[in-house]
Amino acid sequence: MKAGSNLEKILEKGQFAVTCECGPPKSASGDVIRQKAKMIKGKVDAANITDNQAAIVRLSSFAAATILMQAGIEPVMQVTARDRNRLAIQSDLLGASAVGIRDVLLLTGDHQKLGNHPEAKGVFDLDSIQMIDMARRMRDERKFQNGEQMDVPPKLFIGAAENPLAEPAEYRVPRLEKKVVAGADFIQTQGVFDIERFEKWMAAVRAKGLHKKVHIIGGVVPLKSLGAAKFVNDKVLGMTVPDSLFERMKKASDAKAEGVKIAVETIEALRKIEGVQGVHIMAIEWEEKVPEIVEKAGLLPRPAV
Amino acid sequence: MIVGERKSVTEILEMTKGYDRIFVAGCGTCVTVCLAGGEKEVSVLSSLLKINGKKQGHEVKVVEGTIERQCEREWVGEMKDKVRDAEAVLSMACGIGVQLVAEMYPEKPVLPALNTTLMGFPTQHAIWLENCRACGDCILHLTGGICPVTRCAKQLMNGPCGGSQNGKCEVDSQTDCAWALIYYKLKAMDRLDWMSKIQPPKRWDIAGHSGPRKTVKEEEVVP
Amino acid sequence: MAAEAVAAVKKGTEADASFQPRIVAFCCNFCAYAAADLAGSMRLNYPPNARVIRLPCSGKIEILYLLRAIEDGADGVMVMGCLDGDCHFLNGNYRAKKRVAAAKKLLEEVGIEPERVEMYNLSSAMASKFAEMIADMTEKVRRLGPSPLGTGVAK
Amino acid sequence: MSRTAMVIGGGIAGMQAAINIANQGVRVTVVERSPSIGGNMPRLDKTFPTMDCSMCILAPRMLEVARHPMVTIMTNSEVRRVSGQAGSFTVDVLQKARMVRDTCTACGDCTKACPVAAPNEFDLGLSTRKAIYQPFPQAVPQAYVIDKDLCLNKGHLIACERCSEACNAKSVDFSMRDETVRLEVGAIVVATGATTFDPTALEEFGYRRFPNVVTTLELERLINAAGPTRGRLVRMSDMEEPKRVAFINCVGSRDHKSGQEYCSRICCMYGMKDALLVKEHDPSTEVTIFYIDIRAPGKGYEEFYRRIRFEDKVAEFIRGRPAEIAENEDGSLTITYEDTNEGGIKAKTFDMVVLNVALVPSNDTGELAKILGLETDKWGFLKAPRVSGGPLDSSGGGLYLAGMVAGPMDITDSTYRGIGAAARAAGETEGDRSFPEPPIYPTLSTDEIRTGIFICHCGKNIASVVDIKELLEYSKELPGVVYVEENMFSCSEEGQRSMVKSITEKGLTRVVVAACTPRTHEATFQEALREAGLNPFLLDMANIRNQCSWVHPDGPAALSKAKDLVMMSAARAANLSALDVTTVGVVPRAVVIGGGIAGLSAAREFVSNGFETHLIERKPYVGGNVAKFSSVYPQETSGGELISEITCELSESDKFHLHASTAIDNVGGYVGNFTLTATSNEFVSDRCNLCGECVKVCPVKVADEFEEGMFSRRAVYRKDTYPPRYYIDAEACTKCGECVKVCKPGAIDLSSKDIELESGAIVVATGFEAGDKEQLRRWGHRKSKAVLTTAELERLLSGTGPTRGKLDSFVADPKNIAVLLCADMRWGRNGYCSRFCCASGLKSARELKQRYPAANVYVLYESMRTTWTQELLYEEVQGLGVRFVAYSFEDMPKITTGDKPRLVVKDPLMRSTLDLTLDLLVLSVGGIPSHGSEELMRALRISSSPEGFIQEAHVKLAPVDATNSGIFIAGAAQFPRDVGDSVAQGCAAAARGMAIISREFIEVGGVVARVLSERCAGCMTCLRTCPYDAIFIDREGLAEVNMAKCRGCGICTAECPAKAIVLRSYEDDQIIPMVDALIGGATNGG
Repeated sequence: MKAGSNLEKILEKGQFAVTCECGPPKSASGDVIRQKAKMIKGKVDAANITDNQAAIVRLSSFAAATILMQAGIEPVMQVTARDRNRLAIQSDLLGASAVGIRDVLLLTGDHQKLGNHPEAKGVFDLDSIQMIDMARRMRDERKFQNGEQMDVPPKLFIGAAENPLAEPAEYRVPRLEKKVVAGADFIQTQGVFDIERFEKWMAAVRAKGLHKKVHIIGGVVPLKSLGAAKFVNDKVLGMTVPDSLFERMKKASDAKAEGVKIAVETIEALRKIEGVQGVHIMAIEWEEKVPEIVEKAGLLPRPAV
Repeated sequence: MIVGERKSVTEILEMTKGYDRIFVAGCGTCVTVCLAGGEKEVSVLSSLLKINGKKQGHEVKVVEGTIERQCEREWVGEMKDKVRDAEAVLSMACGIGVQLVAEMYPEKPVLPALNTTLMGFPTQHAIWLENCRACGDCILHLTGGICPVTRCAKQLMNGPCGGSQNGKCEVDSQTDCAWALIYYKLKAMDRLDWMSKIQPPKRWDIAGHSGPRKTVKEEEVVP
Repeated sequence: MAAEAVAAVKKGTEADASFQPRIVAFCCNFCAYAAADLAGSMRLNYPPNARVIRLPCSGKIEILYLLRAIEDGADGVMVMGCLDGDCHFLNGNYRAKKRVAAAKKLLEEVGIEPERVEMYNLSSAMASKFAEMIADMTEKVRRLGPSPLGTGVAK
Repeated sequence: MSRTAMVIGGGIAGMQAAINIANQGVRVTVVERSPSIGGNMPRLDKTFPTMDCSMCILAPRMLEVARHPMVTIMTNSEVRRVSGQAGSFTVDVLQKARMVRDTCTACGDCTKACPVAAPNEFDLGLSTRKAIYQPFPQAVPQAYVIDKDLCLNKGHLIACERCSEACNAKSVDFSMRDETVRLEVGAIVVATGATTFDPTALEEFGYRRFPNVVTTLELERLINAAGPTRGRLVRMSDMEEPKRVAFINCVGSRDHKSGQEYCSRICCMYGMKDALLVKEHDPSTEVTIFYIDIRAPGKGYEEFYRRIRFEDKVAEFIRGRPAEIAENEDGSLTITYEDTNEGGIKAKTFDMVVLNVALVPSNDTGELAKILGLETDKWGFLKAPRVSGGPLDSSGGGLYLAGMVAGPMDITDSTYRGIGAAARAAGETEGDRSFPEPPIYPTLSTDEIRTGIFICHCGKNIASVVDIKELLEYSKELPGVVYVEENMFSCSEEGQRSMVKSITEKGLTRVVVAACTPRTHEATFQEALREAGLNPFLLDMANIRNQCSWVHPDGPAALSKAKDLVMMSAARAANLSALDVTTVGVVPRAVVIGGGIAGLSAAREFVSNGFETHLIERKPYVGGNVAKFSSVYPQETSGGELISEITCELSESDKFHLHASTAIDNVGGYVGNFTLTATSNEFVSDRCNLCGECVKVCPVKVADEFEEGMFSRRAVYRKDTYPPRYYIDAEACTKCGECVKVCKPGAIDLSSKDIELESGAIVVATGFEAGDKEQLRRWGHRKSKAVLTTAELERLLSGTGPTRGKLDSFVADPKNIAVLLCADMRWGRNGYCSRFCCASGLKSARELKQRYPAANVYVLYESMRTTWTQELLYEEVQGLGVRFVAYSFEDMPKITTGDKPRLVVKDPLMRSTLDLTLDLLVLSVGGIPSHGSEELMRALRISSSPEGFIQEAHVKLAPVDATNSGIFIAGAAQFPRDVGDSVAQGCAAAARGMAIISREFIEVGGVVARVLSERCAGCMTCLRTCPYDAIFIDREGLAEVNMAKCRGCGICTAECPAKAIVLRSYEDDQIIPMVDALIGGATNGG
């Protein structure tokens, strides 16, 4: 065990993990997080706290993760390289470990230009791979990025993100491999709509044996409406909704139910793919649907480890 | 080459307000080549200042002059007489030139007529692409001659982020993803091995994050 | 005077008919100047306010020439070139069009009505068009009133 | 031999012939029947497909002819008698008295005074003119003319003489008499053109009975801004603008009844052009075109058609020939027609009907043919029976044809036939070519500004409006002015003499002439300056006539403007500087790239005019595609015979050098001085005795390109082509050396050689590739033996071909044969019409039907584009019982290839679907750009057109000039065309080339750009923005102008950020002072 978190245990045991996304509010309200915690309690193994997601200012991921933990849900604290330099990131990792946060997801982050402060100065001191490498050295070698030693290293279960559909397509798997070499323990992928393409990617992942070196958790985005499908397709980077799903959303009499249905089907399909060890449900501002999806996908109850 | 563009006339008029004798100083090198601050632009701007003055009902005396380079003391020294006769110098040089003129003529207000925008080359006539940030630690030999420090919006060192789509950057669908360019270039050169190695964090101190940098050619400096 | 004229335009009232605008017309040799010549051969009458300056190609026009005319006090400046796609020198008239647009923007920024500078395109056979364009510009400038930079001479 | 030539006819073809003969250093006389040169083009409003203004492109050309020192124009003149033969003709020309001397200033006072009015033929009777008149304002010569038939002043019976009284220039001269002039000429170009068919006889259309039925040419006048209605399109019955306009195509064309079975070739295009003009005139107008086939065969034509019909939907297209037009009470017209596509008799009503009339020989063609002893065809056009002379050689030696005198054609074709005829004609006028001495450009010191102002009264033209006295007083006071003078006519001899005298006596260093327009008179006054020893560029003209007195009848306003114009001129003149014109030498040698029919034709012209010529061919032999043809339509000569006729001529000359198996590597230099480097893989020398031992030992087997890849050959091989020897295909050759060993005469050397050539002009004749293999795959080409292209069939049908003309191994006892037109053109990646393939498809159909009379032969076509006499082939093939099925591109025929191809196609006429098993499918293929032409264009720095062929400098008037000066295009490298047109274009390219290499030097300088190198930052802006590639960067990294290439547009100067490049005579200090003077200096406003 590297960190001993719930998520780590489930994955190490080879059980099918379920995580979901829990976005902090654009305010100082801790209650929002507590409310969300109530909805998903017992339905997921851990929940991701996003870090100024989409480059829009929100309550800090460190604080939100702490509140979530207090509410009895294991947080996956997301940390981006956009807003912090190597000093801040290391200090946050130490702090997180100190308060008991174990799971972290280290990302480069969406560019500030796409968010609500486009004039901001982006930091990007490190990229995600350099962050992962740094976190692993802190944990395993007790070394800061500059090589200095520390007494008490952080206990971290290091996650990384991957978008199988980004480009150049043929470079995605080599890049994943770089993250694994850098020290990623688990991978949460971008939302999967096109199972066929995802399968192709997984085949390439397996061909390199990466599925044995890292836990791969497939992303699922439930679609609330046809508009949401369009939004995801056009506006969210790295996600493409296939025409067949558009058709389904268009024809559905109850779009929300259809969205849930598609999400459940996606989970079922992901489960069948060799090397996929869990699902990460990104119900953006629609967290209340997570229990229903998890239940319908036959993933309840969640194992106790 | 250093590339600049003229500030909006409105902004220039605002900063020249109250001066009735203005020396518009062009620079004959980079900003001439990038069509921003050469002799022709000097005369256009001068004419505008005069039009504005006349419109306000008083004559603005504008003197034009373009020197070889505003970034060299010897050349800037040549402007002496024109600077002396003016109430303010409106420099059409890049930021470097403006500062040197200001330093050499401390008694005169020196006003920047341009915004210095980038270092780069023209991709076609009148369109310039930034391709160097003077980071002080060149890695172009490893990236197929394409600079990720300049051309990747996140200055990534280890390949494209998840936002690379259709060979374009997530920040702007008109901009090429630098890493997609690098990937295909290295692939064509059969040098993809470089991209599989993890590149360590970059030294940003020498990239200008530690105050003004200085370049010294030691053997040429005599006490 | 200028302010009054502008105000008059704003109110939509007729401009002072006694005001004779002074207009500089830069004409390309192959189309615009030839059209002007043909207008002469055809004895077409048009307002006498424009003075033609012949250029080999409208692509020779410089922003400075346009500004200089305004600076000197011209009430209007015309650039007249070949029809789109018909430039004798391939693309000079497109360049001219862009420069005229740039000059208009600059003038607007110093508070001069951009309508005082206009681009026109015509072929060498369009004599009546030439006459119409001169009349059109003269009328337009008359509505704008004398240039605020002019000496204020009006007949 | 006589060193002069004659051109009969001053239309566009004749003008092009004349200029290009003259530019080769041969004196030429243009004999024109009417009072002005120009022909039909001045009547046209726009030209298709680029919609260029017709007059805009023509007027400079007319002036060029008029000013050319080697050209004499005889208007109002007719050839009456010709004797002698090629090289020495004696020609009697009747020059009818003009009654107006050339001192005429074209002021028009006489016309105002003339009491007689008559229909104006220039406007086709839609307006009137006087008995003394100018045919049109841009007429050349500018002088007026008296129509003797109309003039009242006939001898002593009536004395009218109002015009001569009104003429201030005293130019009207009733004593002038008709005169017969005898000329000795070496060659004659006949370019008397064609005329439009008079549809009056076709009573069903009601032309002349119904006022609202007009012809296309009349419409051109009605819609022209300078026309009788000043460009307002109205119908004649009520002068209202029509809202519904119909065009009827093929009126008098493709029509046995009216005697023209042929297709008039250009009317579909100009009909569509006019439809567009009508629509542009008023977008709400409904336009309908009645057609049989739309024939749009030319560069950019198909695209134009698609735009008109499908993209911009300018007109509704109805397929069908109208039977009758009936007039309604309100003047509207109802057309009854059979709709061929939808079936049934229908009727439709319009406000105006335009008859798209046929072209027929000019009225005097028959008479002229008799005088010249030339044969005419059955319709009266002049015949061009010599295949290798293409359409340029008439039936008589030394007599050449240009333009529509040989049949209907568009301006582009007329132009290059005119230019081509110039090459043929100049070849008959051997001897030293002469060029006028280069003028002297004095460069006296002119630092002191002493300006003289000469104010012209132009008779009453200026003086009657502008107060000359006051203008003189005003001018005296202008800065720098030391002298003022007034002249009744400054351009008259007297005026000129006085000007020269004043310049000399007063020591003037700058001259301002306030008179008419510099566009016509600058050259005249520059001459006066030169005569006075002053540099001609120290002149400025104030246009106080065309732009002042003629347009501002109000005296005070005109005076005020005239003052300003003179003041501006004086301001500019003060800053003008003397310019020199220098010369650069010319390499008197031509290079032709490509040895197909066009390249060979070009080479033949160069060689027969005495120029050393190098022909570079990539293949080991010449002849191109034509060498493979079994026959050349419409003659029955084989392609091989045609080629050998030309190569025989060439091989006899020591001026001709063939570099076969040679590829161009690099081209440097500029017009007059090109340097080409090439690699020659010509491994077999002329020592080859054709023994054939080499073939026996060659181990390499490759597809035989000469047989369209249907058969194979060795790397060493032979064809019945020129040069007569064995060839080695360097690409296939493994250099094993076996052939070298067995070659007894020692003719083989397997090493490549570098070639370097200098030349003054380059002709690019790289031809086309027959058939787009990728597009053809759709039809099962190469998948089935029963699918052949027309190119392949040519080889199989050829008596000297691989099967000796037998088809047995491909088809036996066929039942069904189909010929598919547009097999690879007008769809997919080839959007254009390839022009020659309809005829080649029909030729195949005819041959196959004749061979297999029992077989069903089908021709599948989208639209039948058999232009001109190809229409007769179409009729002939129809007569043979071949079935024609029209298909559409939306619903293309379907071919399934098995052992025998199965064809399914909808037959709209029969309203049925055809489902056939074919024994043979022939694909009529078009031409695509030659392989490698793209790299060649890059090396030559010339542009390509959207289809990938070479872009011409001007689609109408410079169709053989490439975009880089000194480089010319011949044949299908410019666009696919037939054999005759390729020959003509080859000749034309040679003529253009000879205009350069005939001279010892070319003049450069004058109003060109110049770099002030001390200011140049080397930024390349000028280089990038120059439209003519005239600027280069020198060794110091600074810009420099190649004066031979600079055309003086000044675009670079407007772009240069350092003000380091100036256009001479249009420098900032020559333009800005005009502005400053006008606005800053004017004292009295408007």
